[in-house]
Amino acid sequence: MSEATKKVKVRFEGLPREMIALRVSREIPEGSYVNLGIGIPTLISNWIEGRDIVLQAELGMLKTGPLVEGDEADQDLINASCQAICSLQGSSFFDIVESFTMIRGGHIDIAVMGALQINARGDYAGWANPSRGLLVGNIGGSMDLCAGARKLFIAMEHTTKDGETKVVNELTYPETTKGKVSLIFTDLAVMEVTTKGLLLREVAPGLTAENIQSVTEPKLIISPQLKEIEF
Amino acid sequence: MSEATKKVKVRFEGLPREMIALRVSREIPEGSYVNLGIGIPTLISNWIEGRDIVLQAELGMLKTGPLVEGDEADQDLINASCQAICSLQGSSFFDIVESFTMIRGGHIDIAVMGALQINARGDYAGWANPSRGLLVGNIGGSMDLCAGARKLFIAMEHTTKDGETKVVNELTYPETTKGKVSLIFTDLAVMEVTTKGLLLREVAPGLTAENIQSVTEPKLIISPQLKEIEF
Amino acid sequence: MNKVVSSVQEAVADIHDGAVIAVPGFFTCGVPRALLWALVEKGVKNLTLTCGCGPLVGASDISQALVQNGQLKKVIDSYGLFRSASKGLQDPFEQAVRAGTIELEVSPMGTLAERYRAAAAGIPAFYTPTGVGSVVEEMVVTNIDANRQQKETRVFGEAKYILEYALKPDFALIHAFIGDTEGNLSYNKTALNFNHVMATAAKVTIAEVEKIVEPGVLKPGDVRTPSVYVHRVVHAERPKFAITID
Amino acid sequence: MNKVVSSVQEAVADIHDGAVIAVPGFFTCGVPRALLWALVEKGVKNLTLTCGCGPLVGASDISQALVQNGQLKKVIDSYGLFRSASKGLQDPFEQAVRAGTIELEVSPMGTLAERYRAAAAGIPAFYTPTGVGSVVEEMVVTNIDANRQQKETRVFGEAKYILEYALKPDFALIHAFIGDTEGNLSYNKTALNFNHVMATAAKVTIAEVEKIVEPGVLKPGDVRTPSVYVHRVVHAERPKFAITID
Repeated sequence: MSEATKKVKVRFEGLPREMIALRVSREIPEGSYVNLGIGIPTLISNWIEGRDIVLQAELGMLKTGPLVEGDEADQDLINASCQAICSLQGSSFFDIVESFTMIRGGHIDIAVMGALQINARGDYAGWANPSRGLLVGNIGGSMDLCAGARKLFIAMEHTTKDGETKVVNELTYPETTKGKVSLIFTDLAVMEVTTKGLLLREVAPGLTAENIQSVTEPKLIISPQLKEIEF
Repeated sequence: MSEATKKVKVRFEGLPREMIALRVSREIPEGSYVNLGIGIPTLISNWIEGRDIVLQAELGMLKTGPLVEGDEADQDLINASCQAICSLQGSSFFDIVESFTMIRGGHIDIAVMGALQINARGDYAGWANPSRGLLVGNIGGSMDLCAGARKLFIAMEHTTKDGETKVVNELTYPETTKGKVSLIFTDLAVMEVTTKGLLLREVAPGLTAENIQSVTEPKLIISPQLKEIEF
Repeated sequence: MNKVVSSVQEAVADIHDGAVIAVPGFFTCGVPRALLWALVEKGVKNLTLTCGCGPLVGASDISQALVQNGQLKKVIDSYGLFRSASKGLQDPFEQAVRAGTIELEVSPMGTLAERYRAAAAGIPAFYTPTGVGSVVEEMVVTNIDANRQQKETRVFGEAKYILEYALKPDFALIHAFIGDTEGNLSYNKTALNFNHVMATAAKVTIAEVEKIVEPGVLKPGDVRTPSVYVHRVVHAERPKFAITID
Repeated sequence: MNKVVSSVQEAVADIHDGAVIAVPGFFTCGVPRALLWALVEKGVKNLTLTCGCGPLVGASDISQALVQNGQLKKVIDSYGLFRSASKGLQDPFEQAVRAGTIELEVSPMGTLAERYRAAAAGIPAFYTPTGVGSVVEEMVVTNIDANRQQKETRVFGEAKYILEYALKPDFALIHAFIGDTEGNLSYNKTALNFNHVMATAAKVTIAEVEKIVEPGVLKPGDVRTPSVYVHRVVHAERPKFAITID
């Protein structure tokens, strides 16, 4: 797949990042232990107040609290994105080995990650952008979460700033994992990875299945219950 | 080696168990982290007061304190022999995984174990006595200590109650480990495991090298500095 | 998430015949006595108990009840028998082991600790030096001939190591000192021993706790077992027992 | 055992050219800044720094000094580069990686954590699912072609796993909150991160602590790193830094 064919012809007005995060939050059942990746996934934490959802941070904390600023910030209390946070009643601190025991051992219900590319088989690329011109990149905890979380969701923009689709037939960027993603949330659509291909379940307000297909390389299966994304 | 040939002809009056323990304690340098097995090794703890030696207990404690009795006994604070103990300033509690990380990872300087039999190559048997008529036995932490401690000492009676020598040419009891023991302390002698065989370094007061050889199967190398065990 | 259940009976309600159950405790210390008695009462059979260091020796009253009820199929432990041969001969568990009606599989204690840790951390297998130079290197040590499976070894550098596998129980029965309603646990002194790692290893972890508190009473730095590992919390009276295995 | 030394200079006195040094910290949090500055001052060269999650990104002032002094041979990390490509282009460390004058070996964070744990526990190698389905399964990921060694995989059950090896540094430089004179340590909140496991993994562990106390001040249940793992303790002022990697 050449660079040229990946360029989409039309760009659609989709959801803002905060609303993608809100939509993902609706897919997280009460009672879930969840890890949120950097980027759009982190924004999900703004939508779970009052809900029975516990967030885990790779660096060694369960039940992370909201961001804090200014004098309240404690240099010894940050989240995995290096932002000052607070603790909550029922929070716990632990070391990195315990943290990755949780992650790798199947104790986290849902991980929500960002992605550079994803295909219809649930493979995704997220750790290295070849355009940076380096053979190395930042893996962080992403591959651990892919291996260990019970469910893996992707939350991302449907296309890049340069207008290339991120939902591709074949990954051209280095894979983070293969076949683990179950749901994909973008500014334009909600898609489910099925054994037969990507099932288009929801579209952003005002868009059609044809619109989504026009910015998506794999042939989409249209859900009989196709609907607008609801919040 | 038949049972009959293992029987020693003469029995010598040796050191009491407490004095074996005292002699071992003199071989432990200041600044050592030490694990003591069940039996005579446990008695070493009576001889280290005022010395800079830290004892580790398999069940999850560093710097174990003396035994306590009666009302002072806390059912949640025991040593690895299931005796009530106390903690000291500088003690720590931890879980079993941390405990065996210490033991298996080479962090314990010296382990002192009891034995049923030992040979001149530093192999010893301690976990199962076939006379009990079972194919299974109690391994406990013994094999972990053999694998992980930097030095392994044996503290035991030289002969069994039935008058059989425990210092044999070939083990007839199931091995705990092979080739790891460096020093052997008995009621009759102190012997060092060398590449050439057992080096007799010390004898109990009143005994001769010939006396020790007569209750020992392997041919002993007599140290030119052979002396009486001193305390 | 409120994980408190109102009785030990309710806490063990879904433990089924044939379950593999992790039982912590180092001899007498840190044994989940209330949950084990609930298991006796429930009468489920064909159980495999995976231990660490002799909780059935330390809580021989419970062991005796389980054996006499015919509930045990197998025990895995590093120290499953009384030290004293004469006491062992009178022990119903040892008698059953001798008769071959209960299997006793014996392993080094640290290997058991590490096998639980591996199960908790998604590690299917690891290499260890422990047991090299003994029968543990060659086969699984058990009283049942047919189950003496061969072990695999491999040399790294100049030393030989044994390949050991994760041990993942269906249930863990845990004894903690303080637990909050969300399932955060802390332990008292050496009663910690195998409790934490078993809580992390099992598919379902059930904790009896001496004090149930509201979230926030246990400070974040004082939690030893974070709530994610714990599925049910039940209050149990502080157990009373003699500190001895003799 | 009194393990207190009087200065960071004395604490790092035996760190030699070519040493492999574990550096904890999660970005800005829990980085042993005083000991690292002592390393800069000492000027030892040809160092390999084994990290966990971006302490050289979080303490970029120190990274810059080490690179400009020509002290680094290699860094192992899961997150060694600035997220922003434009910031990266201006970073002396990334420039050296691009030029091939410093090696950067990248690994999943949990695999690094586990490799330190394995070194601490005497485990030469273990199997993990992390990285399967990526280049991590096939080879060591590094900017130096010659060092892209092949990885070994094996199937257990129905899944594929990667064989990963223990990572044992010569030294670990640790930042703790409270340390007693015997070397028992405790940490503050998320500043714990990689500090404990690196303390257990290294041949020699040197801890900078914000408060040095007498034995007994830290209660036995509050010790996070038991003294056996810690060889030297030195006082260091509470570090000041901005909480950001941008």
